[in-house]
Amino acid sequence: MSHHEPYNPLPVRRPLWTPGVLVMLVFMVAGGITVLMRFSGGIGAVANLSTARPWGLWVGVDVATGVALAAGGFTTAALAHILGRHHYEPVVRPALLTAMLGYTFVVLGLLVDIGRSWAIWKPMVYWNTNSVLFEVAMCVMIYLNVLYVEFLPIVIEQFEGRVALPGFLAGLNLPVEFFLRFADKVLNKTMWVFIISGVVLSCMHQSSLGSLMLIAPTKLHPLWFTPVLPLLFLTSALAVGYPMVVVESTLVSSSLNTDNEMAVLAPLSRIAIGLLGFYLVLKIGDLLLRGSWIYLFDGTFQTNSFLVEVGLGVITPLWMLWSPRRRQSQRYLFIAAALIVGGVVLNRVNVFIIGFTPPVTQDHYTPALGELLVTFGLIATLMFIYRVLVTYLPILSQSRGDIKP
Amino acid sequence: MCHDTTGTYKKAPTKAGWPDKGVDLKDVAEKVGHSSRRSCGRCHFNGGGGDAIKHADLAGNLLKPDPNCDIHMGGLDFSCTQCHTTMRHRIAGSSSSVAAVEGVVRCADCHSDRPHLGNSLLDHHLNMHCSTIDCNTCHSPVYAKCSPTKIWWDWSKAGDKNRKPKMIKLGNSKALPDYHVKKGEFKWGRAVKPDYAWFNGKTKRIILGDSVDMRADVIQLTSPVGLRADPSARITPFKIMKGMQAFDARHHTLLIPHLFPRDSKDTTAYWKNYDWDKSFADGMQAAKLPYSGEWQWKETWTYWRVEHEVMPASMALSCVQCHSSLGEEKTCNRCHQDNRHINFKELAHKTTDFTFLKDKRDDVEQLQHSSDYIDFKALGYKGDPIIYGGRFKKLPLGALPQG
Amino acid sequence: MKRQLFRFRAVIMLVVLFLLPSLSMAQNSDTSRTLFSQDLARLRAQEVVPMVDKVKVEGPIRRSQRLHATELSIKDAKTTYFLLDSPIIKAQEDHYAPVRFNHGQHAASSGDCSVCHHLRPVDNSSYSNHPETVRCSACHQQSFHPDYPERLGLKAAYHQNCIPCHKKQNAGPLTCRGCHLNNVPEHKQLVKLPEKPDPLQVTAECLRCHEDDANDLLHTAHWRWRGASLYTQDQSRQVDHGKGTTALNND
Amino acid sequence: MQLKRRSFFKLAAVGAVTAVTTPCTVKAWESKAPQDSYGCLVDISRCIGCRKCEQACNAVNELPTAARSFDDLTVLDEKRRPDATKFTVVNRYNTGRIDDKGLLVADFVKVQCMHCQDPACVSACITGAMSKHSNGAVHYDASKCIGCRCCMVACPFEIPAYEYHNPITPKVMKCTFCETLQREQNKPPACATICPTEAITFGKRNTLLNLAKKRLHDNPGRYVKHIYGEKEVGGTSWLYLSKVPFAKLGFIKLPFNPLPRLTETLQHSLFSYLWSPALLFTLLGGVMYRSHKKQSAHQPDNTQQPGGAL
Repeated sequence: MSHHEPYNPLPVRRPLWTPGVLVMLVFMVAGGITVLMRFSGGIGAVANLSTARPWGLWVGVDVATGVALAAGGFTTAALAHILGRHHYEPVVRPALLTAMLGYTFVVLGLLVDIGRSWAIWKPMVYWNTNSVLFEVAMCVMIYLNVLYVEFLPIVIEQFEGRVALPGFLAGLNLPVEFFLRFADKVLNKTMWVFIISGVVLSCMHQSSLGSLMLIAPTKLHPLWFTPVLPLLFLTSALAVGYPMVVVESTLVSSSLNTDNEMAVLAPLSRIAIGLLGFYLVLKIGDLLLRGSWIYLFDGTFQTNSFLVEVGLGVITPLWMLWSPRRRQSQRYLFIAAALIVGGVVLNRVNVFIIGFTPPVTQDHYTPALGELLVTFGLIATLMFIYRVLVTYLPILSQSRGDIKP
Repeated sequence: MCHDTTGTYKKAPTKAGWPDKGVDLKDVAEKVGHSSRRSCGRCHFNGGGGDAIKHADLAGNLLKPDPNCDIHMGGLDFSCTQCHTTMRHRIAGSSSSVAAVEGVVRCADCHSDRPHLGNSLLDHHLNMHCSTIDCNTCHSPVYAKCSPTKIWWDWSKAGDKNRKPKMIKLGNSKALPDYHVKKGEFKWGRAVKPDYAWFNGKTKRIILGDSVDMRADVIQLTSPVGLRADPSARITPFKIMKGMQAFDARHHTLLIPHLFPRDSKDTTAYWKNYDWDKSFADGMQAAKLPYSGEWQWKETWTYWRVEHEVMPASMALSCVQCHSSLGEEKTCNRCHQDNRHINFKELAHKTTDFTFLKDKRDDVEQLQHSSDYIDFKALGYKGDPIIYGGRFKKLPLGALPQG
Repeated sequence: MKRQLFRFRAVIMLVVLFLLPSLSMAQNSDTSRTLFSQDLARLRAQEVVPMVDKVKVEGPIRRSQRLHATELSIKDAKTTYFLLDSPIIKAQEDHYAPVRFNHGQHAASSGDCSVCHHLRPVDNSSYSNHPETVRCSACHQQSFHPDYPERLGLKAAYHQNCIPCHKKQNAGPLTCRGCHLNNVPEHKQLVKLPEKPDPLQVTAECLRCHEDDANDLLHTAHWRWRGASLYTQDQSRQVDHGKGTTALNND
Repeated sequence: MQLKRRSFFKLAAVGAVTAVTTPCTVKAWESKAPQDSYGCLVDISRCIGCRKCEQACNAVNELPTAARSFDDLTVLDEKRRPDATKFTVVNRYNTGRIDDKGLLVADFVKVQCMHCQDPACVSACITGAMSKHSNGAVHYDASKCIGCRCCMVACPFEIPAYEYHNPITPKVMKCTFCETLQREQNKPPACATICPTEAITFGKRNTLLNLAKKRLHDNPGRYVKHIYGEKEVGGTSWLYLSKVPFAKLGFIKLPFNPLPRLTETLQHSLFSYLWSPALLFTLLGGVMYRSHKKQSAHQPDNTQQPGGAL
């Protein structure tokens, strides 16, 4: 890694209103309408949640999966800044943006999901230190702010000395300018604290998300219920971080015709193999040690889902990325990374939705249209904002400078 | 109506349809409660258009009944629904006059089939009677004790505007008219000895529109079903409501008159125009039944079972009042050879205490000492079953007349 | 304290009992019903006897034998009619009208006092008359008594004695309402009507809570003036007779 | 980016101290179950399925008017669960039990919050809106609730219900153990008071356990030898006795371990005094410092990256 190319993030100068963006807008509007319904008729008006199935798609996907997939932020930061592998810097900013947006939308998703959205501040006052959820909430809250701080330099870079707010906001130009200058100065000295904190906080709540379900040993299917679930959650978050960067980077470069980052992505995937392998060993070891492998072939929906999760989401990509030759193929790399991402998504869905089998009522759960619309709406909004931000802020690396028409 | 506790609720005249305008409905609604003797009695005490007219044993006196008149309601303050239990507003009780049934109330529901609780010989014999005799036979030995009831109602005499009603007093009752120009001629009864008949719980009825046998002297609109040989039949007391009613001479169906004028312009109502023909034509048209224009007066009987107004046990009939054979010198000791400590004669000769009826009927003394309460021959026996044997027991006890 | 209260009540009872015949004699027969069996039963229901601390525990058969040995029998059951309306139960809740209890009937049909009177107090000094068969409320009073956790409260004692036996014998009332009516809740607060409401408003207001009952009512003979006529000769299969169809003259 | 040597070492020292000292102070998990709490013993063999407990519960807790009258026993034809409008329900089970006449006998099971001794919901609740009171009640305080429904996820009995149709101020709805009745009027829960057969016995939990054992002992053959709730999930305030095996009556088999033990042990051993985050922070700081120094040595001109981010 001695020859890393000069890296040069720049705003993407490309028309914003493409057909893809318009499709996103449709989802956003549909999601928005559903959110209005949720806040006028209650959760029950749009969701299929019940007494026995209090958590559904919103917690399973919007929150748990969202947090997992935002892991790219802290893993790349750790790689590039803590371990000092500056070679990987071209993917740090997009990963940071993904993480920031991801966590923002986790919180937005939570606001829709929790019954008393206006009371979301209460955990800051009323502490229950026994509660795993409390720990998760505190970490997520602090980490979200850390992410904003980490992102601030990008804003500073773009606007410092050039603040020109439109219209009546122009009066604020001076204070904003002052703030940016001040932040630039302070952050320059303290950024290392935020970077390390980000990693620490991520490790804490990524693992604790797994501890959440340990309070319900009778409800979580034995294929997933294990005291090492927090460790599995942490390792899987670590393992999915880089593949998520690969997927995202490939998608962005192909849709925006920016550089593909193969030079960075291929070595990233090598690290991913190690992490994924470690995750797989833990998972299989846990199955064997607890003896829960006996459930593997009983043909239930849960078991099949587990087989898909591990087979398609862990073993297959591991096999695909094993050969260095295949790692160099952008297509192979993308497919394998997508499988890993899918595997972790399915893992979170399994733990929070499919593997959650309340034994007393044996209540089933199928997400309602409203839940799907909110989830899709949130994802679409996230993508839209990503698109807007990369358009106006220096995030994507454009080292070769040949911005194709 | 049924759940009013204020007693102020009433319907506009004709007593049907909308409530009277003067009723404070808000007050009534705020004070709703369980049905009571008063709310049930609003209708059921007034069968026949007035208090105690047709029912032998339901009358306004049951609002504040004398315990001697009705031990359940008077002594123990029962309300109707405590026996006539309801289930989803279906009220148990099988009426002899009306066919609809939503459950049956039997004395045995509370008192069991062996209601005489002691373990004496007398209790044993009384309990044996329960399979042959209805409880009311002994325990309601007279009907209409406390309110006089009509026992004869001749519609054919109605319309004589010149006839002055004669006022009758039965015991200490208020004066009762024997005639009403709108309704015809009446006979009244008080503390009347019932008619007894075999009854297995079923009733034979003439339903509106049925053609009847016009050759018969008496048309029995309802009559009890039962034979001596029918094990489920028991000797049961009835009030027979007798009267004269009009039948269609050609169709042989009972005619329904239109009586109560609908409004001031009504030209067919009998109680306004006194024209039977118009009244029948209108009434039968309303009932959607044919009317030939010719009518004929016939005597009709309806059987009303005596089942309420149960008297205290001390006033039940005693053995000798039916079994005249026990009035002789040889009584229970016909069978029970050893006298032990029981004075059989005293037991058998004991008569019912009817002093309570003193001011209700003129011949109480005679009633009290009668020994022919039940006419066994009319019920298919050869005579007193003690002598001639019961219906399923050929056990002539003692001196069977030879030959 | 309790004992004193009991004595006081007993004295009152005695006074009432002595006055009773004279009262009824003094007045004419129409008002003699004012203090008839129902009123006596009402007074008796209000008594609260002192709580029995210790009971003699013996098997049901031994108890039955001993009761027979004392020659106590059904004939000794002086009171044949009770109203079950104890202030003990009412102190906790008052949802139901009193229950009529035909003591004589039950005594006669069971023939064995020990069926219900299943235990006796060890200390019988305060029950010198019939220490063998004290009334239910002598032992069973307050529910969940901290000192006697295994002892049923009076209400439960009644129900646990009555219900299984009625079911087993398949006799007497078998439903809740067979024994007791519930007290009608005060409708003054529940009913929301303007002054001088029209009848339809009243009906609508009743239906607000009682729609099921209204539907039930619409199917009854009292509403339709028709109904099953099972006990009519030759018409038992017809189900549509009633006051609306019979040939009785009803104006 | 500047990572000063001094500031790093300061931090490292703090981290190391916490990291070394705290794990020793983490104690083994201990039950927080109140010692002298109240409970209820439900004797299923006594329940006659009259639904009076449901009625009393509805009245005392001022729950919405039920669609069907409480006298209507046809609702027992289906299995119901407590929900936002009813804190308790009675279900009928036909287990094939036959009386001496050969007729099927039904068993009735009252379902409500079990008021666990070490409640999972209390442990899971993010703000402590759920709490275990010393009288035994698992209390819900709406003023602290944020509506995350973690209590519902945690509850092994699937009891807490939710006002899903209230958009702004939904509450978790579950049996309150009639705490206000107990506190203000010194009365047992409404369901226990009204129960005509005392199928529900109210008292101190310890007394009830003894009472239940006495009933098992005094009535051989009447009950299955198990007091449901004595040990399940570490014990519950509501205890059940039954004639038929509990598994046939909708009771699930539960571990005897209190459910919060695992997560609380994990949380406290990992995070008490934040020793592990501090340690990790120190470690990462060390690594960062090293790699930073190495790079500075290699590239003395390595100034700040353009954009300042890193």
